[in-house]
Amino acid sequence: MIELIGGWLAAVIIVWIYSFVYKDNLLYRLAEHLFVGTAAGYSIALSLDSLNRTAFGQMAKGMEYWHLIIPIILGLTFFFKYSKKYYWIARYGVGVNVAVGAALALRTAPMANIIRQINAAILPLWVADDPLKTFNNWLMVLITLGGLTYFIFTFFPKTEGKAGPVGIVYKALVTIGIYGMMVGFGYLFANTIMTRVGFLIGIILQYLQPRFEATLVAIILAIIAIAFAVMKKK
Amino acid sequence: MAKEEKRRPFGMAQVIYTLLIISIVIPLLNPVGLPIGISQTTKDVYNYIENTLPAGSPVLIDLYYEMAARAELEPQAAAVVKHLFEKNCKLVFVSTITYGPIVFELLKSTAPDLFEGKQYGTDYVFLGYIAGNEPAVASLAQSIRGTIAVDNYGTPIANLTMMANIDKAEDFKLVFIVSSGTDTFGWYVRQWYTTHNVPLLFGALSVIGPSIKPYVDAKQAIGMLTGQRSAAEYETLVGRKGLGLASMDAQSFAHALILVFIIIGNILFLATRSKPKPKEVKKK
Amino acid sequence: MDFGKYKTWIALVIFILLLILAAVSYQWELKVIFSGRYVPFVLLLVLSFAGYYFISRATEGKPIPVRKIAAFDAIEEGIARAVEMGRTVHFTLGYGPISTVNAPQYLAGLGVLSHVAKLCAKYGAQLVSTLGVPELIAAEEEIIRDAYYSGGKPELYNVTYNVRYLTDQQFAYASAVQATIQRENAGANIVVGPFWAESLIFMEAGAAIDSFQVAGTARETQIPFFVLAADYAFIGEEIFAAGAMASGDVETLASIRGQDIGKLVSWILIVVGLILLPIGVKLAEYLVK
Amino acid sequence: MSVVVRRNLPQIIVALIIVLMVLFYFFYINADVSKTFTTADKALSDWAIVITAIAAIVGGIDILRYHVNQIRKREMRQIIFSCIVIVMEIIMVLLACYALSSGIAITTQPNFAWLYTYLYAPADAAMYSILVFYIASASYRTFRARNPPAILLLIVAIIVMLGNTSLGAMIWEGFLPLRDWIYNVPNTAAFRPITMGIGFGLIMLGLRLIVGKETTWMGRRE
Repeated sequence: MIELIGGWLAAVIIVWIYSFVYKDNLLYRLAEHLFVGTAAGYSIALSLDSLNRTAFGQMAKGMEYWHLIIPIILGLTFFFKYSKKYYWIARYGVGVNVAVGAALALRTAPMANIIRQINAAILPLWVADDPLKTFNNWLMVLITLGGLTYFIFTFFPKTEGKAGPVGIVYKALVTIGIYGMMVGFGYLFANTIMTRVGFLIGIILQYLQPRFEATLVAIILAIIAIAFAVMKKK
Repeated sequence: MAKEEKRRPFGMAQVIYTLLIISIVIPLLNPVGLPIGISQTTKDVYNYIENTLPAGSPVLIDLYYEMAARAELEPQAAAVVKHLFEKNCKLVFVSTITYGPIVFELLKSTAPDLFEGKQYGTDYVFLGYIAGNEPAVASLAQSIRGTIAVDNYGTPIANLTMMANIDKAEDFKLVFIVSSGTDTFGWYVRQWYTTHNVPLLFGALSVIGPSIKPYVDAKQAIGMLTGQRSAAEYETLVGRKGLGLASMDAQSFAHALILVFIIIGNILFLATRSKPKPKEVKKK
Repeated sequence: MDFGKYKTWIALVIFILLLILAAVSYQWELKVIFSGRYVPFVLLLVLSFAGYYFISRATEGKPIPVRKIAAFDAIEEGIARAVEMGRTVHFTLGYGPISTVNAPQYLAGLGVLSHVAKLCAKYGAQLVSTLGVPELIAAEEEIIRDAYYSGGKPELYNVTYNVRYLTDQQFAYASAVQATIQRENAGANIVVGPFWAESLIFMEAGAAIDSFQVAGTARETQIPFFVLAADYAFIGEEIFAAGAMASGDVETLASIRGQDIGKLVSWILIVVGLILLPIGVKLAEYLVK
Repeated sequence: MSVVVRRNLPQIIVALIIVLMVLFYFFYINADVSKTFTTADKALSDWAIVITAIAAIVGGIDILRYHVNQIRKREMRQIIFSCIVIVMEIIMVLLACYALSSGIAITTQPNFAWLYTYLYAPADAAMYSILVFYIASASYRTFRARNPPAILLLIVAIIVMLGNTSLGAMIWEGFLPLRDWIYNVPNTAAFRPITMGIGFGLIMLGLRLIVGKETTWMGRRE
């Protein structure tokens, strides 16, 4: 019985949210605000869940975890952001959080994001018995160097008017970089369609099809709400 | 200021939306079963798990996708979990985003056959949601017991039999990141591969695949599954018909419709662009 | 405060000392630094010092040149065209809380807005700037007022017309912007900032009334839509350089210059690696020593 | 309170933490020094886990405050919707607290699970999938091959769309291997500079935090 009501609720909510694309209407606003309220409550609930299992759970295990009192206090400093006089106290909590996140990323980025990528870009430009491999390697090297050149903003040779040899090579590399990126973004565009259509298919298969009667009822109500919104607009 | 209200006729966009919905619902109601090939990138992942990954090895799986992304990522997760369970690997599920517990329960309810004959606590565990983003991933890498006290259901980690010799990154043979975001992959590349040298497997949305391909090409991950297409291919390889395969026909019809729209739209555009626009000249 | 001059020298001394420490530790296997982390450590040092040098030099007011950015230069063409046809100019930098990781993209949007506002004053165009970021309302009003007053067009400045805060909810914001673009019949539509699914709604609204569109975001997944829908599109990090150049934010330009050093170093390392490879020297192995 | 405690001290703490954690990562020196480094490093990451959780709770309270203000503005229709948001949020939090007090995991509390399975999950799924409708209409009215780069983008997109689905397989079986080639060679090289750019951005952000030039995290009020 509970599943039936739930199935109906799910199908109705989905149809009313989709009705927005046809026309912004009251039922869409209802569904949207139900979503915003539940989402906010859910994120608080899961934060409590995480706190319970990381901070309080660990401290219950023994003295060596009692240093976790400090982040709890730092976290509570966030509440000072509401006060006119003591808003700056929140900066201590935010600061520690920002610093730890930044440090973890900044210390490993040189190897993970830069050196490993440089190594992967160094490819043999002549592979004896494999012309396709040679062509692929040339293409990868040129597009990578072109892209890097394109994203350098404050160092650039004179390109207007009589551009010297450096200017010509720079312009060639930047053009290769642009067109190389267009291939990447073309792939990204096609895959965006795959993902977004996949979302719609998933919803139809998992929520709307099993509760077809609920979907129909919701569609009828949505049409009424849209008609009401269109008339109210005139 | 030009006064005539140039409003697009109400129906145009809405007609297109309705055509899109129809192009998806029809093949879903009666699937045609169009053929799909298996791409090499998916085969590489299958071969790694089949041949290189030792049987019974511990694998961490981070479920980091929101509910909308279930269509693309749940079938991937289900197909790979089936393959890992066939090699009776020890699966440690975790989630560094709040949706994790929802999508884990939904995975178990939509694919119960995967977990048949598998015992919670000895074959798989679910550590639940851990806040913190990259710091959470870094802490887990150093020590699971040092980060959380109990799993998602309140059982102390020490009481979970399979977790006896699983605690830090080095104890895992593979980390499977199923994420609808982009940053998650960067976190694991920096905090698990760069720092602890643990092999990574990416499970990404189609839209995210291209931008994290450089990590895979630089051998910082053993491979990647990209969206519903890879899910359908992997389902074929492990012989489990799931949402991936069921969606392929509808994907083809929808793609055909959008391709037609793009081509017609651009033909009209080229036609209008070649002759000067009379409307422009008159208005000035 | 002349202490500033010494700061760079002190930084240089620290930088060199750490380099020597790394070299000594590497040479005599002193294990001061983790094995396999020497080159990242040196790279981090080089980039930090370069960035610090440029940031501290930035405050001395030496202008930092920025290469030609096609989409940025196209904005003037768009505004001139809109004024010629007697139509307004629309700008938006997106919606959402500012205190997230996307803050730099909102600030880049503000920079481009200052450029748009100055051009609107120059050509006498009516600017409508919509936004969904409550914290930036005051900043936008100030930028547009300064532009119109210093451009000698105070009569065109009307705060309720020029700056419109709509809502910080994604789709409500999107449909409000769509209505504004069509109602104001915007001749030029400039969209720069962090965008998600709603960006397509702006592009459709602009395309429907043949407005000249320039769009940019650093969020990769939206860039293909902008390239296909807009007349000119910024690509990824270009919005940061354009925004900083337009608003004269020298410190951001200095840190962009620091990043450029990193890209130059990578560029050179790749080319050196390519040259050494055929003669049997694998640079890649040295980099992970 | 003096400006030191309001502005400078937080910035100094941020700079100190970043420099220390970089030191913990790169310096080994000897076994037990390295041991203390890793324990201190782990402690700081655990702190961030706790602080982020509390920050999310404050975020939830911000939404409550926003909608309470909306009600105070007396605009009839908005009052109903804001009440809905407040009521739903409080229900979820009360269920969570009830589960915590009765010692069971929050996500397994039956009513809480029902609400997220049949209300939160479908609504979130629908909200995130609305974009497909705009892509469809934009494909017809807005996506144009306006300039040479856009032409190349569109040609590659069409090839990949064919390769991604059975359409390609029906026309010419070479589409899939061609799609794989585009994926492995030009696409990888195209996104490599962007991946590296992320790395340089992270380093410069860290540097600006250390020298105190990055202040958006401090909030705007002075």
